[in-house]
Amino acid sequence: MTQPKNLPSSLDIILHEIPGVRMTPKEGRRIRVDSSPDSLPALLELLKGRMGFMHLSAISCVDWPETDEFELIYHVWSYEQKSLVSAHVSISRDPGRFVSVYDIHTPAGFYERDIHEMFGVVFVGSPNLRKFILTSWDGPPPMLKSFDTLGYVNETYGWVDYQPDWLRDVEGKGGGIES
Amino acid sequence: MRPENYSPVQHPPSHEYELYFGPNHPGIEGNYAIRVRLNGDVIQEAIADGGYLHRGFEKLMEQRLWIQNIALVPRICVPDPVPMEEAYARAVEALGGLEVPERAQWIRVMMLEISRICSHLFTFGGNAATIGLYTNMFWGISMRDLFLDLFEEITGARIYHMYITPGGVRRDLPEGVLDRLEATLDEMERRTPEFEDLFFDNAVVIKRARGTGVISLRDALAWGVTGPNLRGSGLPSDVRRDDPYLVYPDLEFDIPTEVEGDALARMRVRKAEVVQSIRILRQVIERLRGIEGPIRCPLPNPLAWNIPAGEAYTRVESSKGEVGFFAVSDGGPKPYRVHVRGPSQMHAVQVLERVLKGGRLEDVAQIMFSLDACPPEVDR
Amino acid sequence: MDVTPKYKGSFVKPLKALSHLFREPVTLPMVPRPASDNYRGFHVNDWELCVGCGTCRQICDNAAIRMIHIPGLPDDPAAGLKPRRPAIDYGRCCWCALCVDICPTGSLALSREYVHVSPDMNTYFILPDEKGIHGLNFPKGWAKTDDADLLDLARQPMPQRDPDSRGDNFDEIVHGYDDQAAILEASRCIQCGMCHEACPANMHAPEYIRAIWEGDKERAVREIYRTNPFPEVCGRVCTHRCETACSIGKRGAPIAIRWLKRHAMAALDDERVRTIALEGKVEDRTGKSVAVIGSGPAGLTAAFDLAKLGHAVTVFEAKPEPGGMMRYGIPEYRLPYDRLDADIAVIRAAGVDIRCDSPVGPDLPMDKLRDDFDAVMLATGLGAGRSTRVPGTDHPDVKSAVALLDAITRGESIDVPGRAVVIGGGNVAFDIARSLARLQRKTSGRVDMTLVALEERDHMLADEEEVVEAREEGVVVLNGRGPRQVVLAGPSDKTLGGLETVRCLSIFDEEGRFHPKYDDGDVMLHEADMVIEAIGQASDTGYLGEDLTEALEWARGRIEVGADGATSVSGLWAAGDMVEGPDVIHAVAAGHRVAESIHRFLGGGTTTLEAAE
Amino acid sequence: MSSQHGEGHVSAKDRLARMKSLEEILNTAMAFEKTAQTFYEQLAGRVRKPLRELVAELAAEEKRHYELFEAARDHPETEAHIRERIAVPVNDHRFSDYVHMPALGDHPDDQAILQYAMGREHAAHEHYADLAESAPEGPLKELFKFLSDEELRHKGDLEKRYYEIVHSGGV
Repeated sequence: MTQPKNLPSSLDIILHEIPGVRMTPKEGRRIRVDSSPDSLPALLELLKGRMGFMHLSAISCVDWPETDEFELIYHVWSYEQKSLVSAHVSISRDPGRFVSVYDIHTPAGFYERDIHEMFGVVFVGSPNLRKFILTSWDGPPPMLKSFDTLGYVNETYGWVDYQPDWLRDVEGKGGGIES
Repeated sequence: MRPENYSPVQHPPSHEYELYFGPNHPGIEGNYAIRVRLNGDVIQEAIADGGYLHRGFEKLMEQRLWIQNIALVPRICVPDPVPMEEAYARAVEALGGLEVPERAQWIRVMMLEISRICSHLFTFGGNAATIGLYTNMFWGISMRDLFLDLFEEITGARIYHMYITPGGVRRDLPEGVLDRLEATLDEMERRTPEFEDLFFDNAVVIKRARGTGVISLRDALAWGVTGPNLRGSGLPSDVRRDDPYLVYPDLEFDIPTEVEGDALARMRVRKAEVVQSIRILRQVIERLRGIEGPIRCPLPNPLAWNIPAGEAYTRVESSKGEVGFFAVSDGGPKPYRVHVRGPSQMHAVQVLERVLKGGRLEDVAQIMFSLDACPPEVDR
Repeated sequence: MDVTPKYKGSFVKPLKALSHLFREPVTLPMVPRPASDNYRGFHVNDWELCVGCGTCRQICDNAAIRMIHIPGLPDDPAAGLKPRRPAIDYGRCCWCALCVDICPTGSLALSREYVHVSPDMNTYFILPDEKGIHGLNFPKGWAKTDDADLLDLARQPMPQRDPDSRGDNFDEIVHGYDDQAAILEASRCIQCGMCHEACPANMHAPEYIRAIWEGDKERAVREIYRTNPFPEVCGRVCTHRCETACSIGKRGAPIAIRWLKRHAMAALDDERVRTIALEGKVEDRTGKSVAVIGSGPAGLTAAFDLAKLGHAVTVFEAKPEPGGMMRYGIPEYRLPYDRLDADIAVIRAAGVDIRCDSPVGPDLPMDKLRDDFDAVMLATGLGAGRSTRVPGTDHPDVKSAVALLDAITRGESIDVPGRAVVIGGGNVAFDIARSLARLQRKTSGRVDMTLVALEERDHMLADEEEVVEAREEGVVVLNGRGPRQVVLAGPSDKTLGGLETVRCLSIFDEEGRFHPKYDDGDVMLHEADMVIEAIGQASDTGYLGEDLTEALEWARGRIEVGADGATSVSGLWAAGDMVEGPDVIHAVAAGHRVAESIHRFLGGGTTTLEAAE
Repeated sequence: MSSQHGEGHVSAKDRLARMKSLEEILNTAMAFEKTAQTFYEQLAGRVRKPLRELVAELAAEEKRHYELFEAARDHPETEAHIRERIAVPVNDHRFSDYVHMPALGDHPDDQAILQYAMGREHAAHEHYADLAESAPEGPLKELFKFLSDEELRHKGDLEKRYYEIVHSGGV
């Protein structure tokens, strides 16, 4: 399950054409590419056109509040090379804006919409950033690290305590639920 | 959009009207909705509307220990839970540098293939039901039940097995279960001709499914179609072969394809895949009989288990297509981020919207089922 | 079947389905079907095995498990038993069974019972016992298996000197864990807190173990110093009640808590340790003074606490160096003097004035101390050796272990006996046997050392490793033998001939009381040039003087003290071995209590160091 | 602490000589308990305070036994048997030694006192056990039995204490 031997080197040659791109071959048909945000569309374009990385498997978003960045990872698969390139870019969190790659990869439409909904990132040029999953939600984007699920639940919903007979017996003897 | 607060847009007088299709419909594996704009019974536009099954798994996973998430992942896809377990486990293994013992790898393949058969049986039954053929549904479900019995025996649970764990599996196989699996496979093979007669050679099915919901190979590639849907459009692509994992390279199996790209082609691919899964399982049974050894590598104490910082993207071929898990660790006891890529995120949204366009109202359910769209996987 | 587009399919073939009319139905009757052998149904819990550690609650990913305090259940911190059991909320449980796979005792399992229907919400919150949710005794389903245990039951081995390289010297035997081993060992901890409750000083073991696992040794040392100013000592020679109580120890080897403490201390230099230890020291002096008699662990712990609280503390020690039994009792190969010195240096750095060679007595009368100081603490330990008083023990070559160990520490020259017999089965017996064996090897190159213990091998009072290591070093350990008499070399020879022992059939009666039964037919003579008695110690309280002795209340031969160590005489406290019997960590715990009590007595209110931090 | 052994075979003549009346036995026993009580009481005045509690306890124990004998002697049913002769145990001699001559130095320590007390309790236990064996059915037999058990229990308590104090293990 190792990398096709010639792939990293030929990729390397191509990637030299784009500024601000660094490649790290990894185990099991995986290649990590770190790119500057500006170079990302060109990188995907090149990967697709020259190396057959035409399947956008996913776009992942990671919130890094400590560095005040969103990391976007574009996972593209080549049916020819049988390899997966994960292209990482970091964008500023405020405002979380990035260019849409819908015109290069149609599936980006869904992923960008999803990231917009869950992280609040705006993808300029994306065809449809309307809400999909959180239709009735007007709170902050919930996948942000700053959104506290448990806190929200405790604020929003009440607790109902059980009162089974055995518990009453135990409480009668001075015992009970330990905090 | 929720039906209760759905207010139809004021349209200029025309022959067009909107229909909110869902969110409860027997033709869908879980709650989901499609807004369709119709002219007569011809679909002018379809808009997928999800969110009914959103459980916030990705968020929850960030709040749980690495091991605890094995309880969450199978619930991402109800009819085909095992690939989710496998993808998550493998992501943790990649990050944590865990080696899965050989016996466990074979057991995992066994689980994955049984799950594939179950899911295809479910889809087969459901698909027939969307065109009014309910007998198939009963047959599919009852046959699936025999496999669920095996799941119960192996994992102690019928649907959400929570069986594959980072590093291996959680229990060794019970005595004699391989024999019973073999018997169930025999039964499956015995009944295949009946399914053939009832469904694939059925004039009603052929009439309804042929030419319905066609996806050309070009579109399929452009729209991110994967799995049986992609193979139904003619590309012999399979993660098990192209981006292999576990012991799949040691197994002989074919990748069936059809070229028409319609609902019938997709169902025929699934039928052929069941045959291949049976073929795989028979090899697995034989190999497992000769492989002894641990079923899990030693794991750290789950309460004191930090995983080195890093990221991993793992892919698994599920019954519905490409499952991807992107896991990020910041070196802590819990995942920093887990992104779940389910094949239905393509099939049930953009692909469905496009395929439905120009189709007929009565085909909506069938098309959706022929794409084997799984709403819980979309919503997560 | 044709696949050409022209093929329109068959209308007849589907009708084959009609043949199913004559088949057995697939549907099942409306009774619960027996579940599979490892089914994950409702929980069962064996209350006899369950110790109430609450690990199930910790692993539960849905917070479905609550621990229920149940009065009346065994509540024994020293044995690691808490009177609580898990209750399961089936509104939250997802049957992942991680609770089963992690359960340290193996008490928890899932049963093969899976049907519960009720409109009453309260019936979904259950307190499972071995009978299950409805008391129906369904068989176990998913239960613990060896190959799927989530806990690591094996301990990281401790690297140490082999017998050849340690038999003739007093260098420390244990090398200590390296970082890797310490992290692995610390990672086994499930943070149940049993150790904390079992420790007489309630050390924050879970916290410092976790800190070690995280690689934060400063925090570990800080956690350690919260309750123990003798970490270097306790990291080596503690009787580690914590490990007896450890939940992992129910089925496997308990976490090596003592060694982890040693590791954390070794990781920081003495200067850094001192800084951490003195955090929270009150800078303002209270103007009050306290005298502590005895510089063992009880006295110095109290002195340390009181000094940190701003009192002027003076410790009076009869011997030339401070430390009490830690120095004059415990051999250097178990506790190097420089490590003891390191602990004591921290205590001195807190401002404690330790005056050695200052025995309380004629030159330093008790009355004067009570006049000169606002409070006086007695912590003089058990300094005198006990004798079995069997015939012949008055022979000059019958020695007391305590006295010999003292002489060895002082560096006095000892007539190393060619052959020696030690009477006793506790740690002190092994200390003297192993110390003398080293001297024997050093002087003559050969060891002739026999240790006779009343107890059988499985019931030795000494730590297991003492027995093993002593044997490795050439000490012959004879179990189940009681001393009968010391015999002379010959009828007219006044030199020591040896010890006669008799087979001890049993030590305790049916009710567990000491009642040795001997077999007079089984007598052995162990020829020896020296017999050493190491059966126990006594305290010498003569320095108190008649009046104070009369004024104090006594119980069972020891000074009677309250829970806080206060005696019946105002301004006078007592603690340590002289009150509680020999044990370092008990002495440390008592020292804290005395310090708190004295501090209150001196008008310091209820502020404690713990609270001040 | 090793057990005391009998004196071997006794001839019939000796046996006859060893028959005593119940009255005699009771008086000996009471004298035994009384002497012990007095002994401990005197000892209590001599030892340092830490040991006084132990000695006082021992004295109280003996006093209780004495009172039991007294009550037994004055019991109406005893009256009927009081002149009966019953066999006296072979270790009577040893028992009587304790009555007359409690040998313990002037300034005994806790270990010595406990050893002495244990020896005494042991002898008493055996003696009363033998008497219970010989005594006729009735309250007297019951009394001897009871006392024998009492002495044994007490000896057990002392032994436990001895072990705690003397065999205190070690660090």
